[in-house]
Amino acid sequence: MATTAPPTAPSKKVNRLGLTQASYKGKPSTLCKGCGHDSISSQLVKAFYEYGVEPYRVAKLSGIGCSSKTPAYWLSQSHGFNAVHGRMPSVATGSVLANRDLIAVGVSGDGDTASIGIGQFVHLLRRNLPIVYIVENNGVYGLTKGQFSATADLGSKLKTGVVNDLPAIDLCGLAVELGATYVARSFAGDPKQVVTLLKGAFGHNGTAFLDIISPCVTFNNHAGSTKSYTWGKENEELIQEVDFVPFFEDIDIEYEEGETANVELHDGSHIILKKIKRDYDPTDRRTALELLLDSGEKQQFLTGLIYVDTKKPTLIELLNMVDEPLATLPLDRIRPPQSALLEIMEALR
Amino acid sequence: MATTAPPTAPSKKVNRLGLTQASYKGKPSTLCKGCGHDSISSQLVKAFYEYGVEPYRVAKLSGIGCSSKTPAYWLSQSHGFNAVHGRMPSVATGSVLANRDLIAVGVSGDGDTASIGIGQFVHLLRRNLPIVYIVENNGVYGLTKGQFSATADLGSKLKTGVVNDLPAIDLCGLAVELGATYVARSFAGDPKQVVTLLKGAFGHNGTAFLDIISPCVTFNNHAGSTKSYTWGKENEELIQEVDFVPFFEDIDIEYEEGETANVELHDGSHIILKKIKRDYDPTDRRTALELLLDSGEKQQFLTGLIYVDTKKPTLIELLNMVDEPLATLPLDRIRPPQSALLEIMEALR
Amino acid sequence: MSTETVVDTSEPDVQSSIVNDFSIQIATINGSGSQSSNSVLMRAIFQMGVPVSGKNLFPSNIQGLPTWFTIRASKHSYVARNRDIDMLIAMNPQTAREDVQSLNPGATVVYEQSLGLDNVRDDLIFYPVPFGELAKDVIHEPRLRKLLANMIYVGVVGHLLSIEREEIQHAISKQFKAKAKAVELNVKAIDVGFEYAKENLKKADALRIERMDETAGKILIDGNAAGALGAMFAGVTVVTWYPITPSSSLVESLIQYMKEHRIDKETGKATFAVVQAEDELAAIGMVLGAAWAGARSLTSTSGPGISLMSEFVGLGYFAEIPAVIWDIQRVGPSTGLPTRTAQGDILSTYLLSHGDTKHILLFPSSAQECFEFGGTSFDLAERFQTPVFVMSDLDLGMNIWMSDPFAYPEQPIDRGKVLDADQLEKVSDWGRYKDVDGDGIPYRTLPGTKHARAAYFTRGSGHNAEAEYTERPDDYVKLIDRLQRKFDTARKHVPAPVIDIEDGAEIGIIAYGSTHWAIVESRDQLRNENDLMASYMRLRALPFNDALEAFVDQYERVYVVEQNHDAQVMQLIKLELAHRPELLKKLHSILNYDGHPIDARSVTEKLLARESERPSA
Amino acid sequence: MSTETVVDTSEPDVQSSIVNDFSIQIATINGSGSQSSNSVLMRAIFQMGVPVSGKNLFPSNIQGLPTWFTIRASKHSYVARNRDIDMLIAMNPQTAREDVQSLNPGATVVYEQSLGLDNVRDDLIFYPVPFGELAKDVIHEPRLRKLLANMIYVGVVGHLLSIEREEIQHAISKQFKAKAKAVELNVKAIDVGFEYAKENLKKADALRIERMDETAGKILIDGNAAGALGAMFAGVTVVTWYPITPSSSLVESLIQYMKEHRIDKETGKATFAVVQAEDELAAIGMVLGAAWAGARSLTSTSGPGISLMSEFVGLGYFAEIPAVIWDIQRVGPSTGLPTRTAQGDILSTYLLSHGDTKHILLFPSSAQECFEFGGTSFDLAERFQTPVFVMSDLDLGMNIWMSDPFAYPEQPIDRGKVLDADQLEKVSDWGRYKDVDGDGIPYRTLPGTKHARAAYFTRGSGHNAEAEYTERPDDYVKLIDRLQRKFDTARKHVPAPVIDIEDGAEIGIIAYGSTHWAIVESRDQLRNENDLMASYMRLRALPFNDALEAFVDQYERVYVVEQNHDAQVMQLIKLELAHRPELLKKLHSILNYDGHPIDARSVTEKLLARESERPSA
Ligand SMILES: Cc1ncc(C[n+]2csc(CCOP(=O)(O)OP(=O)(O)O)c2C)c(N)n1
Ligand SMILES: Cc1ncc(C[n+]2csc(CCOP(=O)(O)OP(=O)(O)O)c2C)c(N)n1
Ligand code: SF4
Ligand code: SF4
Ligand SMILES: [Mg+2]
Ligand SMILES: [Mg+2]
Repeated sequence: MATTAPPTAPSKKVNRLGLTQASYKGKPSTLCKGCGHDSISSQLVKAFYEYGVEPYRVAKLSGIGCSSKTPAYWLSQSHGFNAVHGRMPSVATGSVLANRDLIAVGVSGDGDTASIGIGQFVHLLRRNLPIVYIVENNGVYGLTKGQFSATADLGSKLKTGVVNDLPAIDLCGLAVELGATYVARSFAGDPKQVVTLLKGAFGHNGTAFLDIISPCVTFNNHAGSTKSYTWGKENEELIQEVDFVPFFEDIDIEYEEGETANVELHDGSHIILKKIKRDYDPTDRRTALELLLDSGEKQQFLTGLIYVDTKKPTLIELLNMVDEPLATLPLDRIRPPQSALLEIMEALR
Repeated sequence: MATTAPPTAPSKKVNRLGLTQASYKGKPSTLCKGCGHDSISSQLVKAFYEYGVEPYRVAKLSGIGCSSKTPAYWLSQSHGFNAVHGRMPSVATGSVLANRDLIAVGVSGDGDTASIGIGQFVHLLRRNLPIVYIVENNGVYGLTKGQFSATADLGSKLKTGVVNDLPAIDLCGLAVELGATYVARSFAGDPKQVVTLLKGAFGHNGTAFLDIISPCVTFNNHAGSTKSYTWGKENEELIQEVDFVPFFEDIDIEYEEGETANVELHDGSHIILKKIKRDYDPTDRRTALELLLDSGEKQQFLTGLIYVDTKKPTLIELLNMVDEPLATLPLDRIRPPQSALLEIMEALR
Repeated sequence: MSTETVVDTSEPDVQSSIVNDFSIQIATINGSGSQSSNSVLMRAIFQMGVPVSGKNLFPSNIQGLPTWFTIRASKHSYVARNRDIDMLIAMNPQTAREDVQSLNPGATVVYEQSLGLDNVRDDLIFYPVPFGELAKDVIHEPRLRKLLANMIYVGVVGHLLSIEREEIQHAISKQFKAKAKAVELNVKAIDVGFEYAKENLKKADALRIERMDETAGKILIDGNAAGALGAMFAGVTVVTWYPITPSSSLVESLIQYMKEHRIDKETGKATFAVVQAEDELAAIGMVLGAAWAGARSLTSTSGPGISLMSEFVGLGYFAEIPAVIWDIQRVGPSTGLPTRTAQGDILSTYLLSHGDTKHILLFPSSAQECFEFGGTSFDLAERFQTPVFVMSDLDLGMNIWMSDPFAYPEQPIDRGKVLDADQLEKVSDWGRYKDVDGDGIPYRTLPGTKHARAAYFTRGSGHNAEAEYTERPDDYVKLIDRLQRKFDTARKHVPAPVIDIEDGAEIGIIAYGSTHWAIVESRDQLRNENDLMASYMRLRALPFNDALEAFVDQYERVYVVEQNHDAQVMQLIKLELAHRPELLKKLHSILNYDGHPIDARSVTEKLLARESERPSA
Repeated sequence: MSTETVVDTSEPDVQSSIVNDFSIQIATINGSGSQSSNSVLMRAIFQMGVPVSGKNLFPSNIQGLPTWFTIRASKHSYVARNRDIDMLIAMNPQTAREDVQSLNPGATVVYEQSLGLDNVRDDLIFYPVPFGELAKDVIHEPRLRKLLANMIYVGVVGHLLSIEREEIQHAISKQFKAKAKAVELNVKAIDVGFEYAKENLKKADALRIERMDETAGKILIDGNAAGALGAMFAGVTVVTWYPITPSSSLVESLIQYMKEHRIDKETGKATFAVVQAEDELAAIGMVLGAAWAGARSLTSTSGPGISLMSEFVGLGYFAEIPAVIWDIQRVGPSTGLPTRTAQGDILSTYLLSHGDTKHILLFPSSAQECFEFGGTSFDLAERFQTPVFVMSDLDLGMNIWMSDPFAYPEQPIDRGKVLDADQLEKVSDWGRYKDVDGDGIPYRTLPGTKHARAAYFTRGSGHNAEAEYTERPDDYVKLIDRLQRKFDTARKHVPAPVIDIEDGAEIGIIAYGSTHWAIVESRDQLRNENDLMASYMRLRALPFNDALEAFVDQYERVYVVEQNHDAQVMQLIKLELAHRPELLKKLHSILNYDGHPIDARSVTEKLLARESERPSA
């Protein structure tokens, strides 16, 4: 069976681009020790490395929050943009429009996306913008010291004893409903799955949304929380086992028919989904929405690939843009000739 | 059978409060002749009249748009607040908090709610604010001359020939998903249903959301539009037949078991739902969401009561507020006594 | 109703003919198709070589409310609004009486006969025309009939003013372009009007259009279309917007032009992206994202949108990201009068966003300058790596202006201090926010640059010269001081004021933007009617440069004319000159803030009133 | 590592003891629990009757970055930041060396022994303490151990400064209230510190705390809690917010206090509603909705939130709806330095929103004034039917201030011109926007008023005196002129400046907000050290009233001291005085914009430098 995760790379090991895993690192984190977000950062480094992403092609985008700080902590060799609170989607949209060759990776928090940012999030989904959009979901506002966010589960408790009495917004539900084409949920405490789903997202063309439950060890990791490590570990239930075979490797092992599904991604990579308990077809939108409804009602914590659609046109395709980045088109391609102006002037006489 | 719609009232007829239907009128409309919104305004007048709402208790709220202008065209004897674009939900929330006795009726457009206002809409739903929230949905921005809004159906055409290539946001879907407790879809071309659903909304305690397809005769009533009168008339399919019996009338006729469902609302009024083709239980959230998914996929235009939950606590209940309006509590109830200040000062020494 | 009052008793002296120098106001209902008729009439006059301008006063709704269109013919090429109406075309029953009441004695009224206006006043010249009845004869379809009634008035007025029928026909062909059926129908309507007038109306007024040669080569265009063209020829690549009056037509024009001229011939693909955003916060966010990634990107909006962009604009300022933002100003505060004009967003836009911020603002005053600043704004935004606002207004943006044709921009565009991989290779110690050249402007790289040292991290929080996060007081002070240095550099690079000196003038006038045209005319009035010379400085940008002080220094009294209540630019002038307090005493405000475009006569009157208040006068 | 360097060679003369007049800086890592230790130390000094103040310099993250807390003991009751540190408690390896380097010669350093700082400089007094080791002896749980190491330093310092052990214990009891276990453990840690110091450290510095009687009856409180109390006692009913540093603690305090004091005894129900909104746009929207419906409603935020509220605030201004908005200012632009202080939002807030807008701003400068303006802001907002901003800042809002206890507000609250059904009955011709009293302030009714004529329609678009929609130029001009009249009325009603005249002074100082405390001290420095008298005017609100002109008139030179780069209030002063240009020459700016609270010494130095630049000096 093809394995995408090579044994943890000893220092000199390089990927297909000849880069070491260290080349994908960033500045030292300033988050709390043990923060789920740091774990996700590590998986990002690993996924970039294993996938062999060229750092210069990545644009790291974020809003404001502990989670939104993290793009500084990986891929120092990539341009990053830490925007304003809740508005990463629009900034990401602009940068992808300007340069369609960029691999946009957006990181946001549950406060950043589900509260102040829900409007931009909804509209990004609708446009199927090519981006890997990660929400590091801890159910609270970490950076402002632990108030509930809109993804906090009904009935969950703050350390201070305050109980959340409003229903949680299911970001995956919105994502599938509104048009994202790769939707997954995962858990910072399940690094292997996170890495695999990230690599799948890199191979996807369109909005790849990952809702990663990421415990806030300082404000939301206590008993009574439904976003703690303990809660996650005890309650995580895999939808399927996910495996990833990058486009540059052969799928050299046969998968048993019926037990696995194999989704070919845009760039020729494959996501291999191995059945565990349920028969689940993530390419069916209806199925996906029903799964989410179901698990939402039962407060189940299902992780894995929820939905994937490899066919839907992205915003870039809808706009019928030239193949080259708009940002660097030469003047003669963006300034029409004098004859055009004369013609226009003539029509206005 | 109880009939809630008395034969169109001759001028001198009065309702249970002794008010004529004319008492519920507003200023003359300045909308285009034939605009769907005007038809909805008329149904509002009728519904208020028939229900016997006390005008002084109503707060009319809106954003900006042709639709948002309409609160000026009914209920001159009620306070109105035409706020800024897309932000009616927050203004409505504030006014209901200030005075829980107010009957908040919000009118918005699809641009106002689904584009700029989607964030506030989502969070209003989550809070189950007691309000009748109407979207007069024409798929375009009427007031700015006909650009597509986010509820325009995929593939529908502007007069100029421009085709909408982004998926429509299903506001009813969001409403059910995110916590509204009375969700209906209707059609300005079906006045009888509009009136009945409105009256049901008046009797409901919580967020009553009505997505009313309301043709823009100037910019979106042509062939190729899926929000035109013609399209609506040809495609409307009733989920059920809705009837309304107000709390002040007896339900004096037996409804056939199995063929009708009878939902008792907060104030003792009843919504009577008469089965047409399908067996549909609007009190089941799951059923409602599936209906919406289904009809969304098939681009069906289903109207009627989609969802109702008469039990869920509203924001006012969650906040455990005193029974009287906060706005007019006397000073001695809102200024703690001197002893309280002394005690606080003591603790700070 | 009879047509007996066709001819007013006052027979005008042919000698006293008023030729090519009067205003026609058409009062109709919006949504009644009068726009086309008005354009045709205006264009026909223009084609006869007579300078024209058109002002549309329309309500904030779509159909059924009063709207007034004023066409001014001016042999002197005055294009500002004219307060005085010489001929009223009264088609709207709702306002007809008030419209007639507001006329000066001797004015002419062409009106829908059934309105029976001739008894309202006896000091006017009345021409009743049964437009409705006439339209019935031309067409049977009731909806079209309304439109045609409006076209019939063009024929009537054409006859009364001696506008050549061929020019009107020509104008119709232009207006309806390829639509042969429409052209035919409208021409027929014109003819009905001409014929009716010829047979039933006896010329009683003095107004006449005579052929001149003042419009040869000129174009008719609105400022928004001109701005759109400017942007297109400056190589705009990413455009985001959210519809709002009076700004929507800028992007809507741009879309049309781009579809025609910015599609790659070979591939059929677009060299641009236009996105209708979900609101203005998203629109500016996209612009910043795109500009950060290297695109020339713009958005266009009006006051409410500017307010919503406030937080993001501060990010652009502080993180130093280019952006071009058109503010087509309308009357505020809040929703205000959305279809009326003002210059009321200057102060709040100049200082937009919390913290110590200030921005570059450009003030175009003509269609030509809209075109020019369409490019200048990008050059400045990219050079200074900062948001640049183009402060147009409803009058300039949505009304039709006569203009010289636009010159093709020969210079290359200025993309500012951007290092590509090769250039970066030559710079060993590049830091994103280093002030290498002493002008406060650092060098940037674009995402996607294939170079190991190209990457940097952009943030709206504290950062040092290497773009690293910092909370150090010294780093912050350095950064803020450099931003100030950069802003000071900008003073010398933004478009300089245009100064027109009158030798021997004691007074100066300062104005900006669309106010310009009233000043041009008012100066002539002052000179010709009052022997009062006034030098004139037209501001074209903020921040100011030294010319301001020098100008004020030169005159005894300086009038700052603007279209807002708070004398917004006057306030900035006072601050700019506060180090020369003696200059402040010279400054006087002339304000117009009723939502109508400012007119010359009001300026002249207010200025003279002020002048006569002086003890010496 | 040995403890041989315990005692510095320089034996201080006991006579030269520095008593109750020095600053202690504790350098730690945030999230390490040092906050409690710092509070305990500060409170213990306070309990000994010695005036104190505390400034927390913390990073914009939650755990693991450097943070500095400065406790100033001042027998003169100076509570501004003191630039000079007399004793450093160095617990943070990341910054220890730089912290030591920045001290003045002769300063004292208590440090974690393992950091080996004694060789960094030889002009300081060093006390090494093995905090880590000592903590191990007290407790075995590693997480608690860190916390306790911090408490041990309090014991050590207590001993060195002769702070009474009982007062520290008392402070611990206050800090940990009901938690007996925590009290016990912390007291134990204190004891370890005391014992260790007694046995191992030989007093070598001159610093001492001696009992005084200057704090009797006083309280310790942060400005945000004070503002919250002010609002609660002013009868606030609807509170909306979105978390943001440094403003969150205002609402968080309010929630705590309201839960305790604003629950109806009988029903157990709340006489208030607090909603955590989804963002600041929603927060201000809710405030406006609530105030429109008659509630006293407030929101609290900081710069980014103010920017986001821009459009809505314009609506509040134009539609005349009360709102109270607290801006706890931090360093901008953009995200800026979110945990540093500034007065940088004045100009943009004053002019917030497009169109001709301007707002009432209050500048509290003490905890007491936060309490007071907590009520004043509502009275003004309701009286003037307009948004009112309370411009606090991080220094005032989040730092702990010594204060006289707050006086119970005896006067009734002013709910402004609201007509209920009975009053309306007596008024026959009520119109929502009629200026009945000539002060520009109209009468309003609340939704829900049971009266046939009570209803009106509120909108941000053009409206006449009857609140009907209008686009008429004359209606608009009337409206704008009345709003100006109302604003002018407000001049006389906002809190007047507080003026402190020094007889014979040649210079004046103008300041506002938290800058006040540096001025108090700087004036003493100028008087005592330089024989320079300075009169002082503390601004408390915008718009200005006549006192400003009178004050400036009186002095030769007037220094305007503020904590921003652009001299924001100075600009407004210049505009206010522009009609008296001769006054402008007198004005000079003293600015501090590095994110640290302004200190007296810097003000004094800058002022003296400027004074000595004068030709005459
Ligand atoms: C406009 C604005 N409002 C408020 C804030 C303050 N703020 C900073 S981060 C944050 C919430 C972050 O929560 P989340 O996105 O969940 O990130 P986390 O810290 O939990 O990872 C808030 C409210 C801000 N920076 N900007
Ligand atoms: C902040 C802001 N942006 C833009 C506008 C311009 N605007 C007015 S109404 C409108 C859209 C209205 O569309 P919709 O809500 O669907 O109402 P309709 O006119 O179709 O009934 C827009 C964009 C505005 N008033 N405010
Ligand atoms: S506060 Fe919570 S989210 Fe923020 S860094 Fe600490 S653990 Fe992570
Ligand atoms: S433009 Fe459309 S939505 Fe607006 S009033 Fe006219 S028909 Fe109605
Ligand atoms: Mg979070
Ligand atoms: Mg619409």
